[in-house]
Amino acid sequence: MKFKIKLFGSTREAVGQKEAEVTFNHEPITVTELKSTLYTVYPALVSGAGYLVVAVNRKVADDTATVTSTDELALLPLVSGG
Amino acid sequence: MKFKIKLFGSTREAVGQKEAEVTFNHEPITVTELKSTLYTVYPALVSGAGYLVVAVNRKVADDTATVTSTDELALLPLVSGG
Amino acid sequence: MIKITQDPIDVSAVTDSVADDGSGATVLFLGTVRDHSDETSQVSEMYYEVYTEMAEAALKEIEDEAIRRWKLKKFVAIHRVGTMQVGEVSVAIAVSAEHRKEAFEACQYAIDTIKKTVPLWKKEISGSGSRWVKGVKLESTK
Amino acid sequence: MIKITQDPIDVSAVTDSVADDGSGATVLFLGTVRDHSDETSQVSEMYYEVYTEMAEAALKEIEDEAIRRWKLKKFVAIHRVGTMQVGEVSVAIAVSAEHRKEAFEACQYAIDTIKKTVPLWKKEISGSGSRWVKGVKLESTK
Repeated sequence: MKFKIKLFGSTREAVGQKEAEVTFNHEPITVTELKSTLYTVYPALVSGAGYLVVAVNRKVADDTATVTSTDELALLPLVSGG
Repeated sequence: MKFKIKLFGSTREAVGQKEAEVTFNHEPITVTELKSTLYTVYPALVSGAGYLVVAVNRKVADDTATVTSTDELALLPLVSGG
Repeated sequence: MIKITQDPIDVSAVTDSVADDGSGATVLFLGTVRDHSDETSQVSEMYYEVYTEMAEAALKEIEDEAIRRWKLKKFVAIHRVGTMQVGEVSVAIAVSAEHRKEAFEACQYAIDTIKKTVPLWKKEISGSGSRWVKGVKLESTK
Repeated sequence: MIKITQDPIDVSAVTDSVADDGSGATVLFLGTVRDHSDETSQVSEMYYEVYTEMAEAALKEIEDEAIRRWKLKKFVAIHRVGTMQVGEVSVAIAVSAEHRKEAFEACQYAIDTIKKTVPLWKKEISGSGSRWVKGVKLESTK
């Protein structure tokens, strides 16, 4: 299954794409699995790994949350609105 | 000497004048003396005596402050600006 | 800038007047005439009276203190007097500062202090009569 | 009312939109682009990026919580995205309430929470280059 992950800000710039894509041969997967695969496929993400947050269906998700390929996924760097 | 005292708000309404006037045969006088003479000459002020403040030259004055007939004097009821 | 005026307050002009390229935060406070109060269910208008010369001096002290204490970029406070209808602005305070914390604190300080140290009196007018609003004892600006 | 927009924010319209006959206090916060930052002495413009759908949901939660907690009469928050020049308004929040304490607290809550829970990113552009502003880890709105 293909998982598409939206990218924003410095993370989008580091990867050079608005969306990342990773493949798993099973689902659901945990957020932790999703993140480590992302870091393998996109080494540019590794430097920011400590502060990246995964959003699932527009909500911040814990590392233990599970996701499927139909969920809306996003990888969010440190926010600075206002 | 004549002392003129500006009146405002409920105090102005109670007295029915924008300015009170009291006479002393000496000066300076204390704020305490000024107030008690005002209450004698204008009995309408007595009911609010507990919360009236005297301003001398546009500053709040203590009861022990002394004033002369050339000072700008005002008797100020509870304020409610904003 | 501080002002006591009989005229309606131009809120946009107040906000615009504190714009500053070095400021990241602007806070505006507006006091408006409510259609009711704790004592009166249906207020129709409000009459404000002022001891102008003393009020201007007190407002100036609030301005100076706010600018000094919170290192404001700009400060504007305008209090209107006379008769105002429900919804009209009686007081407008705008401040700009580098960061939001200072802007909020300074603006709140200004309105809190205006209510204690500026000689202003308001009278509530309703269908059933009028009454001077119970206020607080005037405090020294010192 | 909450909104994410590419267009310049009409500050007068924001302020006017929270007017309410039952309100005695209106507080408006404006975040504006500064000509400098802690890291950059001369900022020329700022670029804001947003995860629109999630940002709208987070703003809506802030609105609901502010109205509920401080019994606000009205609440408006608009965040602009895209490229803005120094002095331009990036965010405007206006609230009206019966009394000033609630209005100040609710407005400050809204901007403090926007900075933590709304997915927005800003990039500072200066003569010497550009950099993403160091922010904070996104928090859940729950």
